[in-house]
Amino acid sequence: MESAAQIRERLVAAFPGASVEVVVNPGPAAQDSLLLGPDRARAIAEFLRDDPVLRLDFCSNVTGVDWPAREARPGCLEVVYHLYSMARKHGPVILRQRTADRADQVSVPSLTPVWRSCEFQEREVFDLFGVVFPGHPDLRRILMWDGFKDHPLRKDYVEPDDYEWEPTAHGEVLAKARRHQAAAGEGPGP
Amino acid sequence: MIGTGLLKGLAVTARNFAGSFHDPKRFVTTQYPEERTKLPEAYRNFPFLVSESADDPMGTLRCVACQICEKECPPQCILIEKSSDKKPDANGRMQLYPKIFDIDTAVCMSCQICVEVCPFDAIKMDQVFEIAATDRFTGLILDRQALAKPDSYFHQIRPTEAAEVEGRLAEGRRAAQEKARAAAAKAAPAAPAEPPAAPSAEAAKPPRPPA
Amino acid sequence: MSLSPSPLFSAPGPQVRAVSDEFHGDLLEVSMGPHHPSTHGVFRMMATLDGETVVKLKPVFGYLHRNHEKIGEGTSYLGSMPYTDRLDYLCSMTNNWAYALAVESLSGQAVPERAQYLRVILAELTRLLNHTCLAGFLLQDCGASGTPLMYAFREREKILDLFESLSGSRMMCNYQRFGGCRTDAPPGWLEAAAALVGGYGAFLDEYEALLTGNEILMARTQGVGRLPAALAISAGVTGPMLRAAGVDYDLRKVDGYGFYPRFEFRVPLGAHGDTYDRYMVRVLEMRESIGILQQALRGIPAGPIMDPKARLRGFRAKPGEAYGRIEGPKGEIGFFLISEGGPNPYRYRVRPPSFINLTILEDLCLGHSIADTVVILGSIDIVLGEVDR
Amino acid sequence: MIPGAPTGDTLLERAPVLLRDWLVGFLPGPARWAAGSLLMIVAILAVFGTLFAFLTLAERKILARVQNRPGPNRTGWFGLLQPFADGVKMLTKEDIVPRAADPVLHFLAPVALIAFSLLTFAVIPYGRHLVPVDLDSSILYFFAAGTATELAVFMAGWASHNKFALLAAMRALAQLISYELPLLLSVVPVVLATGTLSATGVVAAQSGWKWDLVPRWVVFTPWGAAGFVIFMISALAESNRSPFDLPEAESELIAGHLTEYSGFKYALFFMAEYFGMCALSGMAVTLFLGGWHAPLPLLEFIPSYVWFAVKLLALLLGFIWIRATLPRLRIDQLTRLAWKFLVPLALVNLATAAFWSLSAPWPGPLQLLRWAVALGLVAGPFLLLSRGLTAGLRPRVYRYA
Repeated sequence: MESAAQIRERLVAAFPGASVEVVVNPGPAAQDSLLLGPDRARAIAEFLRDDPVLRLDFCSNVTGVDWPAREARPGCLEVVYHLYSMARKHGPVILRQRTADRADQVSVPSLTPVWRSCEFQEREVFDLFGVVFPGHPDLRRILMWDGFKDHPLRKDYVEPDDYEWEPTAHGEVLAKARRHQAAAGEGPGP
Repeated sequence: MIGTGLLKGLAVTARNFAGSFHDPKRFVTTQYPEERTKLPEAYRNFPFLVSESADDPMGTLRCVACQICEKECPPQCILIEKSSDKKPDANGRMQLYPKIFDIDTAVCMSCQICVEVCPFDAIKMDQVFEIAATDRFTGLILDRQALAKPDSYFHQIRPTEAAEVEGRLAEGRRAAQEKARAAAAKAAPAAPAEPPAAPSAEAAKPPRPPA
Repeated sequence: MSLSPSPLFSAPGPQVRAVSDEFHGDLLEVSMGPHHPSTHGVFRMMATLDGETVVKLKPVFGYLHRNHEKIGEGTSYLGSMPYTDRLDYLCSMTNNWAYALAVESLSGQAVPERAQYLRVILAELTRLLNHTCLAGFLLQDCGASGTPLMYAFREREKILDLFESLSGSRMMCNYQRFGGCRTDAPPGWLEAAAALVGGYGAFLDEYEALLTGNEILMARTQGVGRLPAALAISAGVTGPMLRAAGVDYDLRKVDGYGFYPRFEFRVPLGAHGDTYDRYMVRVLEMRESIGILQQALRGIPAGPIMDPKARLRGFRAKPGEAYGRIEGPKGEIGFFLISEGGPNPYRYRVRPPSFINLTILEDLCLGHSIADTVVILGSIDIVLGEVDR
Repeated sequence: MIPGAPTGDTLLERAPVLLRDWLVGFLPGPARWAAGSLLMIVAILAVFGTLFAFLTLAERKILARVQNRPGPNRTGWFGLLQPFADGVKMLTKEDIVPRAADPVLHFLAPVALIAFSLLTFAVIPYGRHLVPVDLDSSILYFFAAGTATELAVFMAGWASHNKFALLAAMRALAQLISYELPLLLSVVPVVLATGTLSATGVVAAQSGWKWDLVPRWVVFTPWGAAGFVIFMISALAESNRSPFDLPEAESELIAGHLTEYSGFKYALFFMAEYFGMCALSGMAVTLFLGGWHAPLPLLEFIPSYVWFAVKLLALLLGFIWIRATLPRLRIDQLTRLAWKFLVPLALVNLATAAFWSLSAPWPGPLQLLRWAVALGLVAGPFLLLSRGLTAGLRPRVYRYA
């Protein structure tokens, strides 16, 4: 199976002007990934699925990653796709799509029309990360209830103050309990 | 012919019905309170603290309050408060001991990670599963008194593991005594003794600051 | 008595399906679940019925959601291992193995031979346990009053006794570690496992005599919930459901992880992709698992069960990411880990097979009666701990 | 032996009748008849009430033994007090009537169900002298009373104002009506052969043994065996028992038409189901298994009601055995089985019974021809129709990758 770099050459050749970069994976697993720009993402995805050499017809895993802003790089929400081929029995080819930022421009083109397995998983990324997927047939929250406002899997998610007295509170749990008591102004728990 | 599959099925149930009267393989229920199944030695439920001797459990706790298990416990259900003074442990070295050692059995999922990470073999998994409490909050918190059980009890419920732990501790104790004797021999003629040897058992890594 | 549509029904359902959404006078909206005897847990199906046939079916999850992945990011690598038992609580050994495999590929650790053999033995025992229970639950959904389920649970108890004497707990084993297994098999364990596997063939013959030729079961399952191969591949369906649709894709052969290439076994394939094929493929897979177990129990070498260099406490993976997956009894269970060098994973993602296999639940149920939706859901084999995470 | 009484009329045989005459003797003339029939009603209720109680226990014990577990054995010796424990539980459970339900119908459904199923016990001949009411057309009366239970089931489903109950009520109607036909059609040949509509007449026609070995029961004739099988399958469906327990299919409709019932009303539904099962088995024994006749002449000394009880219990255990094994049919398969399989078979069975009774006087060797033709008439349509019913349903062969 070709490496990420070779696939990138073929993609750039097939789609002139599309932004495809290789994201190197430093770990021993050495699974490098391809970062796709939003404009040609769905076309590239269809190409990867229908290409006779690759035939990546199975999108095994779709998940989100939250990269808050750090000094070196601006913050963004990332969606990772792991593609395999059931016909050729090879893989994974990993695609990455990044949103412009974490506040308002959080949309990434949906790949559900290409692979049906993205339907529920993209809904989960929308539910837990807040990434909007234009082109998704039924974009609703899937795990949290519809009235829920925030996105729990973001790094800056603040848990609701559903305080319960814990007899063995220590470390971070103790700090949270103190914050709650300070806010509520009552004494220490029963 | 249409009925053969159904008849074969009826034959299977009839065989099981008849078998349940004479064939132990086809009658598998143990009448719990009267008969009891023998628990395998590896069976684990909530943890307990190992104390060297049965008559003075609080005095001879193996635990030195190093709080490694408190940090490594996934649901964070152990609370340890170190003592201010020290007391001699099995090897005669002065060690801290836990003034407070609470385990909230409502939260503990008996995953025995605390046993794995404890460098002093001070906490082991118990095999008591008939537990009832009248109060959901304070009733389910086991403090030092409730947790402490003698080493003999540990030998009784887990013979092979206890024997292996005993071997290690004895070997560690012997190493500590030789080191102490060597240190004493060197200290007598020469300069004051170097700092006491590392605690027993394999060289415990210094407790890691909480990440 | 006006049947006012509740807000959930009027949610913008997909227009892509054949049925238009505006409300017919005579359609009956029935909510099956989350408190329903045959939904295998807290799972809800908003079914719109025209008489008895299903016209629209919206699955609703999330009742058991506890954000397992956020907990994974807040706990150390070792601390997440007992939580993986709680994902698919019927197959805790395979969940542990998938997580251990992902962390080992993240940190590049090697696993000694005996541990690899033990892992294969435990995974195949879990497959036996899961497929036997599935056949029991499927018959329970078809209405057999508990007899096949009790036979399945009788065999399952024997396997759980083996797990208990090895790992200490019947269902929450927390047994695998990064670089091997936690404890070695106690004396007599391998002989007991061999005895169990020896007797399992006879149990399967009796089980098949009760079920496979049963005309009522054939009538209730053949031709029901037919899954075309192309839709199965596109919808990311994996495991026995995919092979029942005729697609030859078994991770034990494709990835060749663990020591599976050393064992000789076949992969059964269905032709029609309906509920009966899903049941039969699982039964045939059990027979193959018995073969694998016999070969593994014969060939297991002595030796260490833990990589000596493996560090238990304070394990830190080098920065990078890894996606490890294995062929769990329900399908491909995978763990995607991103590490930034800290003791906790930066991103901890579980690829749940039963959650993704549910994508095509509506496609299978359209046009069938409400009694069939229960059987189809039973044949998809979902566990809500894994679906909701 | 009482002189002049027909053989087999031992003291034990007449004991219940003598007891009744002695008790009734204390009352003045006109009240005797009323007291007699009241006593009979009490006897039937007592016998079938305790039979219902211990049948629930027997069902749970047999189901348990089939599943390799002991079944209830904590209440009393071997669990014998379990039915009474259930009874107390049912009485003390709160009886919830949903606000949206129609209170009158909701209350009437179990009452009507119990009343109709009890009516059917009046005409079954339990023993040589134990016939509560000896009507000339008791079979007609039995099935007329039996079919009224469908109304009560639908009443229960409709009155609970619950979607699942509504679905179940529809299913119940479809099932009970479509199985009424094969039930009756399988009884018509018996009436044709015995020439009488009264249950006692049918039992009398089945008395005696051929070569002192084979009793002249209807079930030992080719059309009788086929009729018995059709009757039993339909009886299973009429009493909502296992392969046909669609109305209260737990896995689909929670508890079907029983969803909104709790407490004693719920228990009444089950009592009615068991009464229905006992009544239908009683009628099957009467029509096909020679009522209270002993299977062999030398067993004649055992009282007749004991033989009736043995046969009844055998059939009831068969019901339980089938419930322990078979999964449930879907509603369309169930009705297809009735209309496309059982009804045609029952009609053909009618023809074989007619041929059988016409060809009765044929001389010796022709008897073999008579048997051959009758067996052919029974087996032929069965094989033809079953091929159509299970078109395409067979265990499959699988390939390996």
